[in-house]
Amino acid sequence: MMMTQGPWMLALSASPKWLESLVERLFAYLPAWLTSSLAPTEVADFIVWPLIQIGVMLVVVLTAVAYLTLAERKVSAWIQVRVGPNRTGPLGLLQPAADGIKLLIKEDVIPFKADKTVFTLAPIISMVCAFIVLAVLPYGPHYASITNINIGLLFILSVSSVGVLGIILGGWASNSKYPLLGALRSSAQMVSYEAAIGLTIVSALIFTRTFSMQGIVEAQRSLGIWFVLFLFPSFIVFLISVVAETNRAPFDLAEAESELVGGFHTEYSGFRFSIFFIAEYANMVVVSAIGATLYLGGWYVPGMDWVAARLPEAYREAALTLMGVTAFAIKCGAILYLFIWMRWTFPRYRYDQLMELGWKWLMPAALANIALTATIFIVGKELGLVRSAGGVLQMDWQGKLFFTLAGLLSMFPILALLNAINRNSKSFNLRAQRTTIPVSTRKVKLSPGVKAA
Amino acid sequence: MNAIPLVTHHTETLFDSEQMVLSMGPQHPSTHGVLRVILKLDGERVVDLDCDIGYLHRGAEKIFENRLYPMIAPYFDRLDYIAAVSNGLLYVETVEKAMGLEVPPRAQYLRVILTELNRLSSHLLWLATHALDIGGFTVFLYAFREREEILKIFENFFGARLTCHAFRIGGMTYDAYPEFEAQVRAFCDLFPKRLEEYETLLNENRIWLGRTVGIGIISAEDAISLGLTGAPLRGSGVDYDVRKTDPYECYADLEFDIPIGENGDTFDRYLVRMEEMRQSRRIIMQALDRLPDGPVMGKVPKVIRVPAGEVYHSIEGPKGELGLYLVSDGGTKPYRLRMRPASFVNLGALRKMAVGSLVSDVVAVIGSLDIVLGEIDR
Amino acid sequence: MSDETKPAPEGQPSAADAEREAKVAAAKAKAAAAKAAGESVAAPAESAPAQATPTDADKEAKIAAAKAKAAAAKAAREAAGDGGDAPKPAPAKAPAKAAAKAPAKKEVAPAYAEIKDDAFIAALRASFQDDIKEAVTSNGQQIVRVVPERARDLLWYLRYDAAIRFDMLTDVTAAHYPERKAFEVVYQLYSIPENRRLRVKAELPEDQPIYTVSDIWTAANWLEREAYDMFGIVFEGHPDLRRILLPEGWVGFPLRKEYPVEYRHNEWVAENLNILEIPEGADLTGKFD
Amino acid sequence: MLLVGWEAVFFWMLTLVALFAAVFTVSARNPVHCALFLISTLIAKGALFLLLRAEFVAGAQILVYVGGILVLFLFVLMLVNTRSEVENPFNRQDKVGAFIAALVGLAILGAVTYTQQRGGFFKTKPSADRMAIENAKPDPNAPAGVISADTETLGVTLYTRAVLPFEIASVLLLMAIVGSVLLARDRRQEETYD
Amino acid sequence: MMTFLALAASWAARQASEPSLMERYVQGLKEVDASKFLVLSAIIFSLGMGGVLIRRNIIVIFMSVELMLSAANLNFIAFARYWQTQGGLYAYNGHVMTIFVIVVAAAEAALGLGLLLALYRNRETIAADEINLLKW
Repeated sequence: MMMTQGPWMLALSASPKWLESLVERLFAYLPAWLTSSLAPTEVADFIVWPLIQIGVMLVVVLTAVAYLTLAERKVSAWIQVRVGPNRTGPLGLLQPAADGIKLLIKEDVIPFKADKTVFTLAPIISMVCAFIVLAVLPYGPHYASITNINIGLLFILSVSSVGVLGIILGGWASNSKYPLLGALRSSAQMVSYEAAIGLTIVSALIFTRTFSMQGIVEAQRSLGIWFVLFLFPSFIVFLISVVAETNRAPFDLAEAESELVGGFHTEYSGFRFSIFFIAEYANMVVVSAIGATLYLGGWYVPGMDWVAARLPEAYREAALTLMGVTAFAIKCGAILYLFIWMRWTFPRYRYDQLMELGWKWLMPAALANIALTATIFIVGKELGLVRSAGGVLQMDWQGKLFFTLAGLLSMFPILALLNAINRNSKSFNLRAQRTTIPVSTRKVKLSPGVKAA
Repeated sequence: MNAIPLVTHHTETLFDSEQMVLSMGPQHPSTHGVLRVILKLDGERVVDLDCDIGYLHRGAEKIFENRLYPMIAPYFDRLDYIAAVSNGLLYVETVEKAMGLEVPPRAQYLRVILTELNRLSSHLLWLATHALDIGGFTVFLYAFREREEILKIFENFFGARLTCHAFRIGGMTYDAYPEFEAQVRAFCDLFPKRLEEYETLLNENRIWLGRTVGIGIISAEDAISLGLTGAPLRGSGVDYDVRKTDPYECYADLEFDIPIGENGDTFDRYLVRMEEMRQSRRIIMQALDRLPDGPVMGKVPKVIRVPAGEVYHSIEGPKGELGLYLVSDGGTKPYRLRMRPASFVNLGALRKMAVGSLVSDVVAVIGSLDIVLGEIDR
Repeated sequence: MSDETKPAPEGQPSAADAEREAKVAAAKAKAAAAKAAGESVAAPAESAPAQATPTDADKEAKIAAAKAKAAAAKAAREAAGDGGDAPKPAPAKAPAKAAAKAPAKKEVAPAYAEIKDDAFIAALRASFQDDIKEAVTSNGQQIVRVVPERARDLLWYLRYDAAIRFDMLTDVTAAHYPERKAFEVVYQLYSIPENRRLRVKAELPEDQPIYTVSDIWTAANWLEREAYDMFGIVFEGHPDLRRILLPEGWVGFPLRKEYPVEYRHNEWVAENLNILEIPEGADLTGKFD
Repeated sequence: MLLVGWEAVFFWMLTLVALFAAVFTVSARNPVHCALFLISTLIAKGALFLLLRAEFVAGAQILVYVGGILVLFLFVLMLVNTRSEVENPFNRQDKVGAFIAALVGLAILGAVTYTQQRGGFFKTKPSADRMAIENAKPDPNAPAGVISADTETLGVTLYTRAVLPFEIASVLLLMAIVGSVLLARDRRQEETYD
Repeated sequence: MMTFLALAASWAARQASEPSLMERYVQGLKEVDASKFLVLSAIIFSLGMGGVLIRRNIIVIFMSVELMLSAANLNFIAFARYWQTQGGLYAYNGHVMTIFVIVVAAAEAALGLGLLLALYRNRETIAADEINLLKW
């Protein structure tokens, strides 16, 4: 993250006079014990600059999450041939603000015998876990991502597994039968699908060869190709289990109104409910960011370096960052659109079908995928198509072609395996169970009054 | 099965009680109206089920015995408030049959067109709420968009969207408004494309199949002995449609078919109703082409006295066979007027279909039976 | 009541005879009549001057109709008068029945005409001799009256061993006749293969139970529970005979004739809806504050 | 192995959190609160591992321990949460138990401080160049993607020198799965299978 | 008596030469070495043991066992780290051992809770001291 020439130096050198005096005055405000022990450059690098980054990131991501709710309602309206919210503010753009204020004003009810501390703690846990992960995501090249710890992906997995606790405690603390059932159901679902996500990420690590998020993007940048081509089946398994992990779309059984009225957040109202609500959408954003980084090349777009090379020296860095951030945003948006699209077209799974899909379909697919990708990689290494120099892969076009083909072809053995596993499971091979699904039923031409057949 | 104690929320831990009594109460989102289903659960599986109805009981049959014949007609729109037109038709036809009145042909054709339109709007509402219970929110909004077209036509014709009332004993009060035929024809041209939209969303949808195929299966013999009528009966493969076996109005000379299912599960009932919608549209088109002109009100005496005797008359309502048993003593008020509601008998079959399945299947089966509480509780 | 005479009737189709062989034949006749009427009405409209209002043709038709109606009303009143003292056990019947289509002769078909020439009914009577009190038809529908004790056997026979299998029980209901202190339990049967309806009625004294048929047709389970709920008829052998529509503790059976229609003070209502004691003579127009 | 400066500050903060939560894990009345405090101790320990440059183990600890085992604990707690616990969480021999535990604790502490006093074997300072390697700032120009030394070497040792225990662990886990499935069967399923 | 005085004098001399208690205390605060980790894990271990011995609820006993196991983990990693800075061989044994401890803890938790559920189903209670009959 540290540039030879601190990013703030770059900013300072190009900035007008009044800005420098402002920085000096700001510098004076910092507490004495903080600045005394560190050299000025260190202070700038380790305190001022991260604060600025965190501030920008929070503002950007929070508005993104807020407007995601609006986007969901607009897209669902568009799917259902109606017009989404357009009353509040120009074109309905202030709708998230309106929702926020409404939820703030609403009275915050705590059920009678509920466990106060745990009741208030639950939404906080799930929201904090959703937001910690934002620090690690690679929004853009060097200093557009806040930190670059070298176990980025493992960190994200462990934090999201702690997120499950928020839901369990939320359900348990509201001390009534329906939320408890909802909490048990959704936590069991999240735990089992998290295992599936972990396995798909393992199969992706074979090519990325590092946990750190920036490292993954660098790997795809150095190869000049997105990993979705090499790891196509694992990308599909990742998408499905990610949708299930965030309790959305066809898997949103936790808050299935038709059976358990409201699921684990039945008893929550007012501000606490909005925290759960924001946590769910933040989880969605985080998960789509991981998908974008791991499979769709994070902020890297193939033609990027070529364009940056054309620009004059001073603007190269800024242009790279701009392109990176927009590419990342577009990819996340694409995956989020998929989330929303899925939600409004598919009906809901039943609970046992949902668990069966998790354990008998996605888990074996992920395991088989790891084995297949590993063998393909070894074969590629033997054939000399891929060399690893200093921890980063090098591949020429034959290697890329070979791995892409292998990636796509490995879909079929996996499907064969899944078919073998689920041959006799009743609810899913519907074709075999129903010889013909009679779309047009047998029409009986009964002449009036004559005895029926 | 003996009577299940109504309210037993005693278990505080989930684990120790072998069976948990869950009451899908009168105000549950997926029971269509004020129906309370008491489920005895073993974990997720339904061990026993008892329907607690009567929340909407208005003592209709008692009121009928104290009202003059013309005054009873509006009550019938409030019984099955989703298919008000066909209820009205049932009552009016029964009295005409008892008195032997002749309804002018134009009134007959108009009545058939309006009842079939009402069947379409009732089936669309069924599709909407059925899909909503299983999670398909988009189908809900598509179906209501079409239903809105029909309700506009009703509003122009009857002046009311839900409790429509224009059928009088002996014919109809007012004739069709000028643009009636044009609007109905426009709707009929538009409707097949919209049906395709629903079917692309649902027929090949793996999750929809997973939730409806093989759920709430009922065999043909059980269906007949349970007295099921309408789509649930035809879904199990029994060819029984009152419009064909005992034609009334002018159904005798209209060409239409009856869809028959094979396996009697929720998916077959869904297919049967979708096909019925197509057939209704076909009926409407034929009836529009042959709409004769002439008076819409037959010869009816000032004071309507039904001659002594009794009559049982039934029509094919959207929910099943609606029957009316009229015993008259020659006076101006019916001695006994008993309505045989289709959803009341169909709901009786819920226990046989849903016991042994999961909680979310009970919701799907209730949706596929298409019950209306106004008609059940009378 | 009688059909209006048309200004230019072309060969009125002969009225369907009293005992219609196949209901559907009547329906076809009616449909034919409808078509004929359609043309006839259309004919005079064309013949009348296109633009001139066709009122004069209608005016004559109206006058004729009014006269015919007056005559019919007078006939109906006389019939009601002499019908009152009919000795027949069936309820007071006004014989006037507008079956006759022929304008001139007013031939009144009796409400309940004896079934004579039906093979199936004859076979039925043969096998049940005196238990079937009578087999009549009303408004073209066949009714069989049976002694309540043998009702279940007759229904079993009709369901399983009869020539025409009535496999569907459409309805079980009852009617209360206080003057004879009896209920009439009505079973509406329908045979899907033969497409034929039959109504079996059993006249049951008020306090005497009748045997259930819910083991023959499962549909009867809920229908009998409703009959019990509304009339208090006890169906012996019913697996779960308890009120279905009214709340558990409700006192009284609403559909009995002596049960008054307007609001009356009732234990369940007082206990559960805690409506205060109503002072005598208070007007019950909905003011319960 | 000296944590100096900011690392020391973090170390002391984390030890406070860990100790505080450990005490409450043992003494909380409501079992769910015990679980929550246990979770906080484990997370504090995970952070301590990071200080000790053991990144992979820190991640694994939180992922498996907190995300897996404690979720299981909460599951079971919710299934059988009896109210009786709230009255007196401690059993009859609570005095004796506390005394024994304190005794053992003191014994271990004595051993540790004793070795510390006698010129304990921790005293020896690591060689100068070793220290330089340890506390060197990360080289700014190194490609960001290089895998952290810790995870790589751990992976290698796990699959080369520690293969036998690795296989034994997998067999152990298999046995645990089969055992828990067998235990979780209720009467009805048992009849059908036996 | 003389020897005692001589001892005291040498002790005082040594004390004077060495840095005062206060400095050593501050020095200890600043420089955190492996022994501090050992002390922390010892305390947590004894707390866990106390929990096991004192608590009634079996689940909380399980949790205290987990506490003891995690204290052991801390020791492993502390020693691994120390050995690593001494440039010793096989510094990663500590990490590997910790992973195996976590695996064992997971297996133990799964089976233990399974047994607990079976026990609960039969005896309706999970208080440790109520389960005292060998044959129920």
